[in-house]
Amino acid sequence: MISDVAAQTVVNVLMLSSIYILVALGFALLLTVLGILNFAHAAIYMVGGYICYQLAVVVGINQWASLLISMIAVGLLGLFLERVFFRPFLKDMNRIVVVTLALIIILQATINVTVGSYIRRIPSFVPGVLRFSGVSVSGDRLATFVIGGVLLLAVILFIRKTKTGLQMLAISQDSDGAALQGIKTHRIFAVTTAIGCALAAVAGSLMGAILSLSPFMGDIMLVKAIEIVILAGIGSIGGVLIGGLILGALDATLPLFISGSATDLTGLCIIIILLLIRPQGLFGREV
Amino acid sequence: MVAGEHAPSGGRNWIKTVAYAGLIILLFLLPLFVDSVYYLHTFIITLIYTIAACSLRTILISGQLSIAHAAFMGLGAYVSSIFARELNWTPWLTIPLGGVSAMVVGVLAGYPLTRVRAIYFSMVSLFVGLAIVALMGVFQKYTGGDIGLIGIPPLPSITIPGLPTINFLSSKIPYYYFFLLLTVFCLMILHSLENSRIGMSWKAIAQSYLVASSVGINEAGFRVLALAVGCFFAGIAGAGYAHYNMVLTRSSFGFLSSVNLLIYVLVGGTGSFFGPIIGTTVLVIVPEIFRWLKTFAPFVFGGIMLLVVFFMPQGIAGLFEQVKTKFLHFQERKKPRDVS
Amino acid sequence: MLLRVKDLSVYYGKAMALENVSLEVAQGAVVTIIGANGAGKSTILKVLSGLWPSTSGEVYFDNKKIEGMEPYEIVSLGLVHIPEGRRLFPYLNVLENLKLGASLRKDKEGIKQDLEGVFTHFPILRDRRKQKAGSLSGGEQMMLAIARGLMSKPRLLLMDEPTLGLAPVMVVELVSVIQAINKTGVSVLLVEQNVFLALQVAHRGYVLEVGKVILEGNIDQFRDSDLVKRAYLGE
Amino acid sequence: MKPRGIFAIVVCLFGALALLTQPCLAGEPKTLKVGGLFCLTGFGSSAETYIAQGAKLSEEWINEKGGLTIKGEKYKVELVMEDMKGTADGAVAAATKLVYDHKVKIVIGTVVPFMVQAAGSVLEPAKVLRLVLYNCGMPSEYGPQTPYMFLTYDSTIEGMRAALDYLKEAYPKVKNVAYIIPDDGSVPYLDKLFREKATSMGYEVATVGKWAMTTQDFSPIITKVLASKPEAIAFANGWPQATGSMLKIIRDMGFKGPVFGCNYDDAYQIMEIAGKEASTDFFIHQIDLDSPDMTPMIKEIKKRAEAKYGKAYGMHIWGFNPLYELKQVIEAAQSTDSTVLKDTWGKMKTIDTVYGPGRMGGLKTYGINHTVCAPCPIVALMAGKVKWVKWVDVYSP
Repeated sequence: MISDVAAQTVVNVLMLSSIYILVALGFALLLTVLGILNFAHAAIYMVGGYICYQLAVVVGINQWASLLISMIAVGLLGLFLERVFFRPFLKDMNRIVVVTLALIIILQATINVTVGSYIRRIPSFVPGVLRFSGVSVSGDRLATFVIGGVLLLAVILFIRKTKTGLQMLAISQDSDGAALQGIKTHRIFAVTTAIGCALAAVAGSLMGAILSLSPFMGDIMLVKAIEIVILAGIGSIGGVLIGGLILGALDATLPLFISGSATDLTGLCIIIILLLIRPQGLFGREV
Repeated sequence: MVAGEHAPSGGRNWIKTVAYAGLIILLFLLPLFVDSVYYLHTFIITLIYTIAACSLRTILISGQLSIAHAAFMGLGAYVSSIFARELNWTPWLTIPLGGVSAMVVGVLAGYPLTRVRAIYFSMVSLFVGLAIVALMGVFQKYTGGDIGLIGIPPLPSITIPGLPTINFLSSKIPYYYFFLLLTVFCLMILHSLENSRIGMSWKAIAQSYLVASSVGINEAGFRVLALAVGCFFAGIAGAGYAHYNMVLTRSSFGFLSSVNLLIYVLVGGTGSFFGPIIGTTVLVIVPEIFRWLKTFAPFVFGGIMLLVVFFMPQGIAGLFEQVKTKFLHFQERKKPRDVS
Repeated sequence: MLLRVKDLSVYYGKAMALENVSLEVAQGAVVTIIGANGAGKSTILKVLSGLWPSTSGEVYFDNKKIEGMEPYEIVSLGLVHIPEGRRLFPYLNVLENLKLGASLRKDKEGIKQDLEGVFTHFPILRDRRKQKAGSLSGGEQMMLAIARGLMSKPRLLLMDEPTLGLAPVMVVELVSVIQAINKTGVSVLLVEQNVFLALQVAHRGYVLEVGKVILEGNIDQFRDSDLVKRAYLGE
Repeated sequence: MKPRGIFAIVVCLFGALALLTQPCLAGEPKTLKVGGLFCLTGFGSSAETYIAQGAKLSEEWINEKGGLTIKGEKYKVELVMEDMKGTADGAVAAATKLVYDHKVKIVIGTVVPFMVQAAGSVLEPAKVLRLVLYNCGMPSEYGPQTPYMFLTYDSTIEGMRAALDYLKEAYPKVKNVAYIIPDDGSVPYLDKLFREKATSMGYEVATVGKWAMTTQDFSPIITKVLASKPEAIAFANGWPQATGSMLKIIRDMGFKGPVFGCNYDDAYQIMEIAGKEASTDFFIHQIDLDSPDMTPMIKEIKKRAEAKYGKAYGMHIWGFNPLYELKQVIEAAQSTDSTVLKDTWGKMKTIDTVYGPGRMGGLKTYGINHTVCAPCPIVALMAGKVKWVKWVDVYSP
C-alpha cells in the first residue's frame, strides 16, 4: 500500500520534473546566451500550444505534424521578436523587462480576442495509460518525459559539440569579447531566440495535451520556469535538469504530507533557503 | 538597473517651488471639478499606487530591483485590517502598524538578501514575495484565503471643533483628501531621503558596491535601510488601501501585482523622482479611460509600455530630459551605443 | 596606409571622449598610443573595432571606410582587437578559446596549421589546451589572448594595455612576442600606459591627453621629447 | 530635475480628465439600466465571457418581448457590462464605474467567489440589487449582512446536496466518499456542510484533499486521495481546467468508481480536457442542451445562442437566468427601486427560472432567504459521451 504510493510518487516526480524541464529549457537558453529574463517565454509557450491546437483540431492535420509546424512557426516568431523587440534593448535591463512584460500582455490579449478564452485541450499525442504493479503513467506524460529528456540532451550536445554552440557559450561569457573574435553575435542571438521559442512551442503543445489551453496558462508556469533557472544557476543549461528535478520533487511530494496552500509556502521556503546558501544557484557561475 | 543621478538644480528654484505648490493646489481643488465618484475612485487608487511605486523606486535606487513589493503592500494591508477587525483597534493606529510590520519583515528578509546582488536579488525577492502571499493563504482563518477578507472597518470619522464632522463613509471626497495628504507626506519624506546623504550612499552602492564599500559605505546596512524604508511606505499604502477598499484578496498582491508596480516605475522612468508618479498616473488612468474597449483594453496598457520602451529610453520622465537635450545640444544627434 | 583615422570625435551623451583625433598606421609598422588613464586610448580602439559608434570622423582600413560596420565585418577585413583585460572566455578551455578566434574562417586546414603555429609560438598553451582559460595565470592568459587574436589571421592587431597586471618578467617577454608577430608581417597598434614597453617596440607613436592628440612622431623623437620624459618616464 | 515639463503634462492630464469626468447625460427615460459584472479578460474569463453572452441574450429576449411594463409604462432593458479584469481591484473599479458612472441600481454577476466579495464591498453600501450566479457558501460572502444580494441559482452547497442524493440512488453500494476541494478559504464551511450531509446519509468521508490554487499537476493530490481507497470522489469547487485534469488523472491511475462535480460547470469542456477515455462515470451539475428533457426556455435560449454566437453552451443558459428572474420580480413589484425589489423578492415564495420552477430558500443554510432553489440538472459523462441524467430537486432550507 505505502510502497504503491511511494512508487507512484517517484513516477509523479519524474513526470512533473520533465514537464518543468521542458518548459524551463528555452527560458534558460535565452537567459544564458542573451542574458535576458524573457518573461514573455510563458506567453510564447501559450501561443505555441494554441497554434498546435488550431492545426490539429480546427484544421485537422496530423498531430505530430502540427507540433512540428507550431515549433517552426514559433521559431520564426522568435526570429521576429529578437529582431524587433529584444535586439535594441539587450544591454538595458530596465527596457528589456518592460518589453517582455508588454509582450505577455499583448500575446495574451491577442489570443483572447482571436481564439477566445474557452478552455481547450489538444487531444492526447500518445493515448492510453501505461500500468505496472500499481503505478500508472499516461502516454502523454511518458512522451513528455522522453521528449523533454531528448531535447535537453540535444540542446546540451548542440551547445557542446557544434561551432554555433561554442559561439553561444562564448557570447554568454563575454558578448563584447565574442564580437571581437568575429562572431556574428546578432546571428547567434537570433538562432538562440528561435531555438528557445521553438522549445517553448513544444512545451506548450505537450502541456496543451497534458493540462489544458487557456490564454493565461503561462502565468504559473512562468514562475516555475524562473524558479528552476534560478535554482540551476544563471548560465547553466545542464543545471536545468537538477533544478527541474528539485522543483518536481517538491511539488510532487509535498502535497502528500502538507495539504493546500501550505504546500506552496513550504516549497518556496526550501527554495529561498537553497538560494541563500548558494546564491549563484547550484551550477551558476557568479553572484 | 541603476537609477540615474540628479542633475544639479539650477537657479530656477523659485519656479520649481511655484510649480510644486501649483500642482498640489490643483490636486486639492480636483474634487471640485470631478463629480464622478468613479473617477475619484480612480484617482484614489492612483494615489495609493503612487506611494507604493515611489517607495519601490527608493529600493531601486539602492541597486535592488525588488519583485516583491506588492507582497509587502499586502502585508501592511492584512496586518492593519486584522488588527482593526479582530481587536477593534482604530485604523489611525493600525495603518502605521501595517507599515511597521511590512518594514520589520522587509528588514528580516533584507539581511539574508544582502548576500545576493543584481538579478539574483531580484529573483530571491520574487520568491520572498511569493512566500509572503503563500503565508496569507496559510492563515486563512485571519486572511480569508483566496476568497478574501471583508468587514474591514473604514477610516473612522474625524470631528474637528467648529467644522462639520468628516465622515469617510459618506462619500469618496474625504478619502481623496486623506490619500492626497498621505501621498504628499510620504513623497516628501522619500524625496528628502533621496537627496540626503543616505540617498547618495544608496546611489553610490547602486553604481558600484565595491567602490562604495571602499569609501567606507556600509553596503549591507544601507541596502537593508533602503528595503526598510521602501517596505514601510509600501505597508502604509497597502494599509490605507485596505481601509479604503474594505475588502482584500491575496491575489491582489501576487507576482503579477508586484510586476505591475515595477512596470509603473520603469515606464515612468527610474532616473527621476517623478518617474513613478508619472508612470502610475499614466498606467492607472489611461487604461481606465479605455475601459470601453473591453477585451481589447489590454492592448492599451501593452501599447503604452511598448511606446515608452521604443521612444523613451529613460521612461516617460526621461522624455523631458531628452527633449531638453535635443534643444540644448542638438549637435550630438548621434548617441553612442550603450555598452555596459 | 593600412589604417587611416581622420578627425575622429566621440561623445558619450554630453561628455567628450575624443575630439578630432587623426592617426595613421603604415603597413608592417608598430604604432603606439600612449596616454594616462581616461585619455581616450581604449575608446579609439573600440571605435576601430566597431564596438562603439563614433560621433563624427572617418576611419579607413586598407582604403575601405569601416566606420559603422559590424565588429565581425571588421574582423573579416583583418583588423583584430585584443581588448583590455583580455576578455577571454573563462569557462571554456584554451583550445576552445583559440577555435573561437577563428570564428570567421572556413578553411579547416588553415586553422589547423595556424593552431600548430600558435602552439609552437606559445608552447605553454599546448600543455594547457584542455584547461579552462579562467584558471590560467596572468601571463598565460595574455599569451592566450594574443594567440586567439592571431587565429583570426590579422593584418593589423590592436592591443589594449597588454601589460596590465603582468609580472615584470612577462613584460620583457611580451616585447619579443610583439616583435615576433610584427616580423610575420602583421602591423600592430599598441595602446599602453607602460611607456618603456611602448618605446621599445614601436616605430611611431602618438600621445593622447584628454581626448586629443598632443604629440605625434617617430619613436626616436619620443625618446628625446621632454613632454614624454616628464609626463610618462618620470625623469 | 526637470519640473516644468512634468508639471505641464500632469496639469494637462488632470485637466483632460476633469473634462472627461463631466457627468454623463442621463439615458433615455424609458430605459432600465442593468449592470453586468464579468471577467472578460484575465482569470475567470474562460467561463465568464460566455456567461456575459448569455446575459446579453436575455437582454435582447426581454426587449423583444416588449420590455418591462411598470405601472403601465414600457421600459427597455439596457445591459451595461464592465470588465473586472480577473482581479479584486478590477472588480471594485468595475463595480464603482457601474454604480457611480452608469448609475445602475441592479447588477448581474460576479461568479468567481473572491469577486463576489470585492464587488459586494461597493454594491452593498450603495444598495444595489445584486443577482449573483455562484458562491462558495462562506458566511462572509452571502448572509444577513448582504441584504441586497440574491443567489439566482443553485450553487456549491445545493450542487453538493444534489450530488450526494443522486449518488445514493445510482450507486447504493458506495460506503465512503473522498472529497477534493480548492484551498481557497472556503474549506472550513464547505467541509462541515459536506460532512454533515454525507454522514446523515450514512457515508464515511474517506479523505479531504485540499489543493493549492497554484497547482499545475494534480497527480500528487490524487495519489494521496486514492491511497485512502475511496469508493466515490466528489469535487467541491473548481474550474474546468482543474476538474478535467483531476478526472483524467483519477482515471489514468485506475480508479473505477463514480466521480462527482458539485459546481455548475461545462461538461463538454471538462470532457475535452479529461479526454474521452477518462470521461466516464462522472456526474456534474449541468444541463444537456441536446436532451429533449430540457425546459422550453432552455430550448429557446439554445436557439438564440446558436443564431447569435454559432454555438450554445451551458454557460449561456446560466447567464440568461438572472434577467429572466429579474423580469418577474420587477413586474411583481411594479418598481425599479432596488429596495422595493429586494423587499418584494424577499417575500416571494416561488419564482420561475429557466431551469424550471424555483423556490426561495436559504434562511437556515445561509441566514438569508435570498436563494433561488431550482431543479438541479445532472449530466453524466459516460464512455466519452455527454449523457443527460435527470433533474434533481434540491432545496436549501
